[in-house]
Amino acid sequence: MSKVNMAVDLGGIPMKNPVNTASGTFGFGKQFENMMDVSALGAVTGKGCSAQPWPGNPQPRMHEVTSGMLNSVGLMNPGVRGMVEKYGDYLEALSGKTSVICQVAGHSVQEYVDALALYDELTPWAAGFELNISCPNVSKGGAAMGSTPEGASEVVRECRQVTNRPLVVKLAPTRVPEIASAVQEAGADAISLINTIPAMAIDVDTRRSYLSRPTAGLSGPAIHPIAVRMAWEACNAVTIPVCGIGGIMTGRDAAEFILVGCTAVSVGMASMVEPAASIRVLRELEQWAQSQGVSDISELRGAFLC
Amino acid sequence: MSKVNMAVDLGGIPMKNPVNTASGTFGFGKQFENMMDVSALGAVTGKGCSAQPWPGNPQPRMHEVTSGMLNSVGLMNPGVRGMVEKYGDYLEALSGKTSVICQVAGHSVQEYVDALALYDELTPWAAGFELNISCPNVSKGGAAMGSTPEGASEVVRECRQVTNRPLVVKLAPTRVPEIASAVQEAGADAISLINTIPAMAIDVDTRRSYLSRPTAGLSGPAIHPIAVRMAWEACNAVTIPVCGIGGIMTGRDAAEFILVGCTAVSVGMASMVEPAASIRVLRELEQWAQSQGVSDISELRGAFLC
Amino acid sequence: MSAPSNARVLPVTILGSEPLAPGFMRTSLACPDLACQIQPGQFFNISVPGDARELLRIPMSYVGADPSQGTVEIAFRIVGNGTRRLAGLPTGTRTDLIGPLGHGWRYPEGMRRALIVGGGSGVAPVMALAGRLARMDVEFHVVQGARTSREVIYENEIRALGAARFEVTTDDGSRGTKGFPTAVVGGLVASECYDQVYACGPQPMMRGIAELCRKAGVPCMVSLETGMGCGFGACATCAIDTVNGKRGVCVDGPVFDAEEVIW
Amino acid sequence: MSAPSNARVLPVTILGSEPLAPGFMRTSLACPDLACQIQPGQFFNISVPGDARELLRIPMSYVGADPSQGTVEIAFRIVGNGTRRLAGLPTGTRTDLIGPLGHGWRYPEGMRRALIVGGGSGVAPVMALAGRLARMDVEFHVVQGARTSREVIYENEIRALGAARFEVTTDDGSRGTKGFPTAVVGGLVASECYDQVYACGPQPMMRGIAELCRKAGVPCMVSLETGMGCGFGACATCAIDTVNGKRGVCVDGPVFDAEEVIW
Ligand SMILES: Cc1cc2nc3c(=O)[nH]c(=O)nc-3n(C[C@H](O)[C@H](O)[C@H](O)COP(=O)(O)OP(=O)(O)OC[C@H]3O[C@@H](n4cnc5c(N)ncnc54)[C@H](O)[C@@H]3O)c2cc1C
Ligand SMILES: Cc1cc2nc3c(=O)[nH]c(=O)nc-3n(C[C@H](O)[C@H](O)[C@H](O)COP(=O)(O)OP(=O)(O)OC[C@H]3O[C@@H](n4cnc5c(N)ncnc54)[C@H](O)[C@@H]3O)c2cc1C
Ligand SMILES: Cc1cc2nc3c(=O)[nH]c(=O)nc-3n(C[C@H](O)[C@H](O)[C@H](O)COP(=O)(O)O)c2cc1C
Ligand SMILES: Cc1cc2nc3c(=O)[nH]c(=O)nc-3n(C[C@H](O)[C@H](O)[C@H](O)COP(=O)(O)O)c2cc1C
Ligand code: FES
Ligand code: FES
Repeated sequence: MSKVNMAVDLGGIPMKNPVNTASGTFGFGKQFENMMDVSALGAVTGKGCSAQPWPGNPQPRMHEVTSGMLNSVGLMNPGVRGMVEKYGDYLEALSGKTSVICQVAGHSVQEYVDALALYDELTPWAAGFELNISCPNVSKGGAAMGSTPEGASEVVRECRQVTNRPLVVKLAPTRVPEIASAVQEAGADAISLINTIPAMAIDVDTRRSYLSRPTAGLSGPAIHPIAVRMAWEACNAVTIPVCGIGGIMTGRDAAEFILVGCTAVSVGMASMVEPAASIRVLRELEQWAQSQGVSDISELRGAFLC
Repeated sequence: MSKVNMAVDLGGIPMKNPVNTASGTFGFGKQFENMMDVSALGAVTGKGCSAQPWPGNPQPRMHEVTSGMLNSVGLMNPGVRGMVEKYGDYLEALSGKTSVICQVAGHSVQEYVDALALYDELTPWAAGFELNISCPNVSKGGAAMGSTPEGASEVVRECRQVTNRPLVVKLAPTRVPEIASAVQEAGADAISLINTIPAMAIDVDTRRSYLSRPTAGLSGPAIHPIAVRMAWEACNAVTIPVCGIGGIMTGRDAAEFILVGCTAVSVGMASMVEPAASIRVLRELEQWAQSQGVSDISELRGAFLC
Repeated sequence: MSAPSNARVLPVTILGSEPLAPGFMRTSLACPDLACQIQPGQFFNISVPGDARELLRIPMSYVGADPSQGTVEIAFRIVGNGTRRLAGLPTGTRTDLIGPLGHGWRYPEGMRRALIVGGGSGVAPVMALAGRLARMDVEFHVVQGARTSREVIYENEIRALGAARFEVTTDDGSRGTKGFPTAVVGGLVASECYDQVYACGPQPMMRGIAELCRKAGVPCMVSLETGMGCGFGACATCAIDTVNGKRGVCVDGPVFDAEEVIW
Repeated sequence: MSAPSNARVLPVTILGSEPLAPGFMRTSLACPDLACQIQPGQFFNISVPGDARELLRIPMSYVGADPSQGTVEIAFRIVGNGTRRLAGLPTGTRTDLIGPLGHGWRYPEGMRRALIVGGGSGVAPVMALAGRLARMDVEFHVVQGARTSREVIYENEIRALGAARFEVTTDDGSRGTKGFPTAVVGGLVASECYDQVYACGPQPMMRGIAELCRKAGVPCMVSLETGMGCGFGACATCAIDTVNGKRGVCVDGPVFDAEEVIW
């Protein structure tokens, strides 16, 4: 079978293939160096960082559930500065071989702006930034910042002023079509989704959550069919590129996202249990594209028949 | 261990124990007669029926996914009259031993009202009615009637005029707290949730949906942690009783719903693969209640510690 | 849909499996309660252990049952995860099934000669039928459609049951008539006087045979396949369009009069 | 968190398992690449086949490794689905693990006498340590805490390694001192001159020992346990509070100076 051109453009972020990593499941790339060729990926997205370091939530922070896991890491991060000190050299070198995407975390519009401004200054090697607008918004009563079109577009509008580099906006699994349109309108260059789905797991013997908080985020194969549907909704709602995320374990799972219209995909939990999963997904995705007889992966984008 | 009083009251529907059946997964009860003691359940909820028979969707109507299944039955039903002709005698006899709940399907407010009026007339033996407000709303462009607080409360308000018997309102897995409050306000006696979560599964070889429609409803263990979270949100939003549904396979799964505040639970997909699953869930739930040292299951309702 | 009468959850033990043709398996099951009840055309819904992510059972027809031994034989094509696991279950594996399910083949009164058409894995559900017709002393002809000569299955058994005529078609022409079974069934229904045609196989084959029979004025029964959530009338995932409205393949079928089906 | 240096996905074969005590198993693994690298206190993250719904690996310390045979021995308590499946894997099962992971026990220069405290399944991670101290010619005492006398494990091995003192505590008093290991450790750290105390066991036990050591002015190291999503620094699910901020148990630990941990 002949080679398929796998290169794509995620809203100005050049990707030599569509496979990206889901924030928070891939450390800052370096952790995988011994176990796979990180530079072979289309992009690498690191853990979300804020202007100031965050401690995140107390233990326990994870619990396994049927075909997935719950996490309540709570966006623990060393802060943009701390991250750059520790991983800057590695990521700068990596950026010569693949696109490095830095994720921005915040609890308020100002925090997003501050973190992004720091990134813009300290990470000249970043190909673009991802705004994680699904973290708890302390300044607005604990609801997720990205859970309303108004909240989401406010963050994006303000962040848009801060950098000229591409902005990917990562959506929560809620009210997807409305919020996707709102963030495109506000200046996003691309959208990624889904973040984890809020969920619960209770130890019925002790009557307590298995985690340190009542709710936590569900990821893994359990959420895949829901994630594909939401990605389809997003692709139908916007004209900017979309990166599909949720329960990708195989190239076929990734292919579903491409078929509903996604430009790229991110591998999440799979990398935690099989470190080189993203590379396998990439290989399988390429094989599928070949089997479909196309010369460019973009011919399959949105090629879902319905 | 001493006996636990398992009887509960679901908004005026007396249940000798908290275990109900999820509409559409239990036929009209009769199908299970050879395989379990249907009358031992706390309640039996049948497939949703509309005033006129509905054909539902074409084949294929189901596809198995990781730890769950997608269905697009499309609310096929024989109509209230057809159902009563075929199952009325059986259900009337059953109603002497357990509460029979009849589910109402509709595509518009008028259709709900018409179906409920027919039920009210033809099913004097029904202990109450469940309004499935997640069917596509033909008069409002195909979106689910129950996907906005306004749409949901309109249906409930109108239906409230039609019958004096208890009305359970079954919510879609979207905007739960808002819609739960809205339907309580509009006169619901109880809430049940969740219905299936919209999802997709694509055959990447043919690029087509595995089902006859692009999206379908996800049920099974995959959705359980999400369903528990949504039930918790509903219980926190309303004062009327809540029936928890979603991925219940064991008594422990059911117990999670009780702990977050549910009065009852419904077993869905589990009954399809293990016909007597609901009876096993009941037995395990009772054992759990005993192990918790209570004399009445209601002592465990909302006993989640957080 | 009418409720099944005698379906139960029954324990079953795998007695052994062997390949029947490439990608085709025959498996023997110990299930006395099923063996003494199941009728040709009925099926059961078996739980196949080995992948806890897959909850649904697999619907299976049977090839033959031996009530005295309490055994049932099935034959199936490996098409997906479930059938792959089923094929690999070691002898002695215990699981369970729900059965017997559905309504089987019907036998018109005074039937003297019948045509049986089986295509691909659709041969399995007609084997038990052939055995029944043999015991009823009905003369029967068999047309088997296969993709290629190596996939012609149960030939010896069909001959041993006394098929008065045995025709083979292969998609690739490597044996018998090249083409689908419809290629020979047209001629047969025109020239032989069948009281009944029975068909099971891929949907297009059954549709084609139904059409040929309609034209020739010969009654035809088909055994249909759909995805099944439960197999016993609880979920409505198996419903198809018929001239009598939607009907459930699991409880109203899987055998239908071809005239009833809206193809 | 610092990146692991030599962690890899390594193939592993189960060589055999046997019960060590009720609910406790010892299992021997063939994994030459691990056997020649892993250091006392390090761990690995093993994939346990048998339930496809459960994706996460199980973190495991080791009891001993034989680089020449390429084998590693583990000991574990059956506490949930994963450990139950692990205990049941038949000899010859092939799977994989990620390892070696984390930082192991450290040995202060000039150490002459150490106290090792193991509680419950925490005995496993200190066995390899005892072996190392023996080879380093460091005198060591061992306190083992168990729920009951039948759960005292590896007694012969500990004596054979040359423990200069071996004390047992049981929760129910069925052997040794009744109570938790803290009941005897207080006296020991006061009367014996330890250069280092090493502890692994339930969190409250380690906290208690850390407190006793702090009071006695004896350095103490503990091996901590948390749920782990990845085991190699990718997910931050294992982070705990320390005086140096959040640190990852998988890559910064599992061994920490007790003084660093905020209990
Ligand atoms: C009443 C009845 C009786 C039956 N009797 C028999 C019998 O006697 N013998 C027999 O062989 N079969 C029989 N079948 C069919 C049998 O039940 C199916 O073959 C079986 O359920 C398939 O299960 P599976 O898990 O192996 O495949 P599934 O994974 O469920 O796949 C089902 C179909 O989807 C397709 N598919 C699966 N995975 C993929 C993928 N990744 N990409 C693209 N396509 C895919 C497959 O081609 C397959 O046809 C019967 C069915 C019914 C309803
Ligand atoms: C670095 C490290 C090294 C380790 N080394 C060892 C070792 O050498 N030996 C050893 O024995 N262990 C060791 N452990 C612990 C071991 O990893 C865990 O015991 C194991 O992961 C548990 O997996 P599981 O699937 O059996 O239990 P899980 O199902 O994951 O359960 C985890 C915990 O939750 C509780 N639990 C589970 N299910 C339920 C339920 N239904 N209701 C209530 N509570 C429940 C259990 O009591 C258990 O403690 C180590 C852990 C770490 C982090
Ligand atoms: C342990 C863990 C930590 C995560 N941290 C982040 C994060 O910092 N920022 C973010 O946007 N998403 C985070 N996520 C969500 C993932 O990026 C991804 O959206 C989600 O896990 C769904 O993909 P998956 O099913 O492939 O894991 C995290 C997920 C996990 C499991
Ligand atoms: C085949 C099938 C048919 C269903 N039909 C209906 C229905 O008619 N009305 C309804 O409210 N819910 C229907 N549901 C949803 C279930 O009642 C239940 O809410 C959902 O399946 C989640 O529960 P589970 O995970 O235990 O299956 C159906 C579900 C399935 C699987
Ligand atoms: S499979 Fe026929 S009704 Fe469920
Ligand atoms: S388990 Fe420590 S970072 Fe993943």
